[in-house]
Amino acid sequence: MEPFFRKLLAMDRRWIFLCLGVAVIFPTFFKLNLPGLKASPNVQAVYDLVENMPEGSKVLVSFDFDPASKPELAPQATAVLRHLFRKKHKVVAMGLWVTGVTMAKDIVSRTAAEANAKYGEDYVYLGWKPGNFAVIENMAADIHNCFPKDNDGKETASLPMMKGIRKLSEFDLVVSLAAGSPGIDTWIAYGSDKYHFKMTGGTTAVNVASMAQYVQAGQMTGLIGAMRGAAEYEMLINQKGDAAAGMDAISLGHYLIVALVVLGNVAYFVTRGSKGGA
Amino acid sequence: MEIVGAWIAVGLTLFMFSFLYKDNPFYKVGENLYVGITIGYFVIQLWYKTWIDKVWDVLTGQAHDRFVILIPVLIGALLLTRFVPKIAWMSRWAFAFVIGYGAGLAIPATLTTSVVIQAQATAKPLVTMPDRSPGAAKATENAKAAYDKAKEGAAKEDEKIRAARYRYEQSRSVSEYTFLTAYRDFTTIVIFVGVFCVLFYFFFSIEHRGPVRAFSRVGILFLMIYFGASYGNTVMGRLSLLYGRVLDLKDYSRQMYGFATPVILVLMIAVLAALHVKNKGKDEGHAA
Amino acid sequence: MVFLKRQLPLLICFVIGTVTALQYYVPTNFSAEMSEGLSNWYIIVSMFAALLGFVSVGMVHTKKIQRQEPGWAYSTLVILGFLAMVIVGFVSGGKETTPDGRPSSYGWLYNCTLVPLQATMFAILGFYVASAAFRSFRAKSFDAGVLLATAVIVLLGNVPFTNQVWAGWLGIHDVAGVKIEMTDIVSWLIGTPNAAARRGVTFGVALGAIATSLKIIFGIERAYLGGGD
Amino acid sequence: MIRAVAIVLLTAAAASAQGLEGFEVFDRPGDAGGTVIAAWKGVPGGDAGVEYVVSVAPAAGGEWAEVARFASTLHRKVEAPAVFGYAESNERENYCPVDGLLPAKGAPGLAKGHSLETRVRVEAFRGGVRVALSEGSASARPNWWAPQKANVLVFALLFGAGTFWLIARARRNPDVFVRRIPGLDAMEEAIGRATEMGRPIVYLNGLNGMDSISTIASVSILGQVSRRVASYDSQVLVPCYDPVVLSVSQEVLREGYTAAGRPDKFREHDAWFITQEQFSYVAAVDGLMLRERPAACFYMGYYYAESLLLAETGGSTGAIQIAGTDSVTQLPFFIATCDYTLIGEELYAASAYLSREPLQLGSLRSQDFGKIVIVAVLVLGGLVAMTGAVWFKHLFTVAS
Repeated sequence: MEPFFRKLLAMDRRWIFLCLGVAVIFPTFFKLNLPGLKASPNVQAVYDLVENMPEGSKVLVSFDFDPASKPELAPQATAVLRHLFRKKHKVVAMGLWVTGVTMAKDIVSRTAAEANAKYGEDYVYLGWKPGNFAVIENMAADIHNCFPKDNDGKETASLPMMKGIRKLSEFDLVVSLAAGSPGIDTWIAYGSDKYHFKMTGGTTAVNVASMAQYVQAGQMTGLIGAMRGAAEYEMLINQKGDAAAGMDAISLGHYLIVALVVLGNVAYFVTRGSKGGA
Repeated sequence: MEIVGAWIAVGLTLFMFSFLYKDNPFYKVGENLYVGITIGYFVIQLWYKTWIDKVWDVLTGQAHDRFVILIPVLIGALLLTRFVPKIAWMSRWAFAFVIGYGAGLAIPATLTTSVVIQAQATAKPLVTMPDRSPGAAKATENAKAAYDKAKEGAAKEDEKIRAARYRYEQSRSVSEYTFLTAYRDFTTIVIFVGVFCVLFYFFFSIEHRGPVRAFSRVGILFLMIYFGASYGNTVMGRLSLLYGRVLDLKDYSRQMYGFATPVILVLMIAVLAALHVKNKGKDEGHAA
Repeated sequence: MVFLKRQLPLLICFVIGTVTALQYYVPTNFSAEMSEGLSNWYIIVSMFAALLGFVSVGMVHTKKIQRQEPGWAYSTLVILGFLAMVIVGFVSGGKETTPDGRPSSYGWLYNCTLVPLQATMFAILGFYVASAAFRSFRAKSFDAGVLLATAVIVLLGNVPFTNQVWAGWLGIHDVAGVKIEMTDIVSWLIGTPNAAARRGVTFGVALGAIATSLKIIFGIERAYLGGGD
Repeated sequence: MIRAVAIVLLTAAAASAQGLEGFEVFDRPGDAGGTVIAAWKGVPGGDAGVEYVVSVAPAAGGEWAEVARFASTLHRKVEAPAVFGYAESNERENYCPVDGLLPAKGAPGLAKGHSLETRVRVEAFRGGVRVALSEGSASARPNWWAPQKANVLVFALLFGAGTFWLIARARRNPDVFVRRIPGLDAMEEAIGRATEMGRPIVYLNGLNGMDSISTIASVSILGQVSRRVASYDSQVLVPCYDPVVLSVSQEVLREGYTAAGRPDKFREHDAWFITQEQFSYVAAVDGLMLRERPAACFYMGYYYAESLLLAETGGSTGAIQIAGTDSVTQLPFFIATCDYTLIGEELYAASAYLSREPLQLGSLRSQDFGKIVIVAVLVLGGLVAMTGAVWFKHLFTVAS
């Protein structure tokens, strides 16, 4: 056994790359449709929140991510926006990450078009401003002043929907879809804990563990975690999207990695006794 | 235009992926382009979204106090004196503004969000007293009735019945001290103990001996659970990103994009193989 | 001169810092207007701060090209990428789409260069995570064992199919109303011991950040001024 | 609308006009102006099934305008703890904020944020019959102080004062106790091993600039490492990501070698700049590690996604690896791949321990005191909460 494991450990890592590549690519050609997806309590909480707000509530969606986390957060954004438009809420979208501006615009206009939402009346896309927390601080004072024009250069004050929205605290809900900082933690510290509005959001898998404390302390309601959270949300709104389609590939990848961890440790313990390092 | 775009996108994606083989010229091309393109994109955003609409429009507008906007512009310009060694010290005024503002805003915000509220959320009653009011008893009774009704006639417990049972257990745990109540108290206690012990682990003013050592040991275990959860989730994140790229590559390998993916892939492999043959025997490492 | 170089920055920092911090406790309209004004200034100054970074990157690469240092050809790509983006940006007037809703040349270049480059950069890590899982993640000590065990539970629990086996086929749902499906176990791990540990870390980090901010405002911590006189 | 008002007036005339219990109208405390609040304790005969109608009119005279209409179960005082505190009776008593009182363009003789004197009338209806009516007046004004945030202010002042006092104390007497950090022993060992094997040590400062606390700590640890390396006559290699960090590192190395009495052994090119592109940097450092096969790798400072690539390659060369970072998302990778990891604050503590700098020691001590206070609050809070009392919890509530 031992020589085998020794050989295994010395194997070129590019073989592992190949295995993972196959595990991820395979399900994109042959759909497995693995069952078992269930909404976790945190995703359910976000869904309930949006579902139970009265029609026409004012919602701010902040795109705090860039193309690097697109596969995780874009499906979340799409699902949440579809839900918001379906419930006829008034959506104001913006972002704190500069390289996400164009991508966010694309997602917003695509979901709005699906729901026949009208620009300026049902939704607005304000774009981006530099300054992270200062943007939140500035919006708390006056959104029209912070964003004198929307992303396409139209006067913000001239958009009918924005007439009734001047301050951050006037929003019924703020959703931050964040891949890091500035993101949910910034919105909580400089926004909701200070100016008191309802806060929820979604984040990448890497950050889920760090955001749990805010959910536990009630500083935000619910949390959509990663692509799986997006798939759960898609299931709740009954409209499958990119995340649901990706779960198969991700699942195989997960099992492969668990197997690798176990195999690696077995090899480690078997070969450890005898002399000679890796 | 769309086909050209697809070819560029596929090319750049594969350039970046070639890093898996090793650091090579393709990857370097991708990486350096990335730096330039990001800066270019950023500059355009700054020009239109900040300079034009927050500075230029104000200056050319009608407001009587419009020239006040020149103050932050001046502060910003001072930052750039960094590049002129003789007057570089003037950039300190601007840094003082930026850092002072950030620090001033951070003190109360951090204290509120990360200390006061977090402490409040941890200091909860560790044992819940059952609610003996008639209202709670009534709620439990109703939930029980609903559960009984749901399971009537059903041979096996399905999703619906289970939901009714959960609701019943839920209200029973409020009016009586049940296993579920105990579980919730346990959760509160775990959070309490976890925070307590982790704080002890990060305590540097006393030697870790005796009970302090025990607490800090437990603290480490909690930290390891945190890091384990974080690791598990990170894997999911990275795999999602990989899947995203694979999906795009697959999309671009269709005929309507001129089979961009397979063609470029084959070309790249050929070039890398050629380079490999050419460099054989030479030292491939490079430090600086 | 010494006043201008050393004391004045500390004074500016002190005044701006205290005013901003006190604004949190003073709700009056004067304070609110001040906060609005300062945050607006900060946004504009941030623009120049970003520029500062760009200029220094630009200088590094132009220097490389001028001196024809090894790899200088790659540096021309930085300049090229920058120019391409800026030119199409100005041509499109900074708009991502044309009035008829199609992507403008600026939006097009973004979609076919920036998006794949940035996304792939982090997708590569998926492969390294896999190889590290095999080659480096060892239960070398009890602590590392706990880390690995948690990681494996989270990894398995994050796959919906595990729950199908667990709850759907094995029929494990709950114990007297306490849900123990795979999803719930992962949620509990993340929402309870993980949140507790994270909170313990947060306390320390937050206190450190507050102490640093206080030291900066009161001019004890001067590292940001840089060296020299 | 007009008809509805007319009906209201008719019924009002028919009923007896009793007053609401404990009715008052006042400016909302702790705000920027523009809002007054009407508050009352109840209606004679209990508020079950009662509907309240709130109307306002300028005190100078004018029409009443209805601004709110709600059932008695809504608008309870508990919803506004910032105004009414946490009395238990708040669950039963009602209030109504009246917003938007500021004149649109300001009024002559009226300061900003102030409103004209406004009359507020509250009527209570039960089954369409008016059972009570009260009226009062107040003007809105901005306030200079937000009493609901007093707790945060007190904590900030206490912590600030403590920090400065402890720093001052550490300056007078830098002999502040900091517990031994196990990772430091491991570093010592690693340096020894490097000497025995005659192979170098690779030391990375992380990817952040000199403005980050972790980089400062990392460079200060490098200073101590270089002293030991110099006295053992070993070698430390410092490939840098940031030009500024590079020049500081070179300075620190020079000082370290000089302090160890071996200035002749200092080689300036032991620290060199690689590149500021994340993965190119990693590729170069990985190449270096594979070529040099160092005896030990130290990863101190702030890292991003590259942590995994670095530590994995380092581990595969068989080097002893010691990491120290406050980048929490990368910590799991270091812990699983390195022999020893300084977690978060331990990095700062290690730097304070080694450098004995009063500024670092003082604030480390003040953070420890802060933690003691938090521990005390948690224990006390848990105990008090178990008695069912809520006052302790409310000391830590930042009310809206």
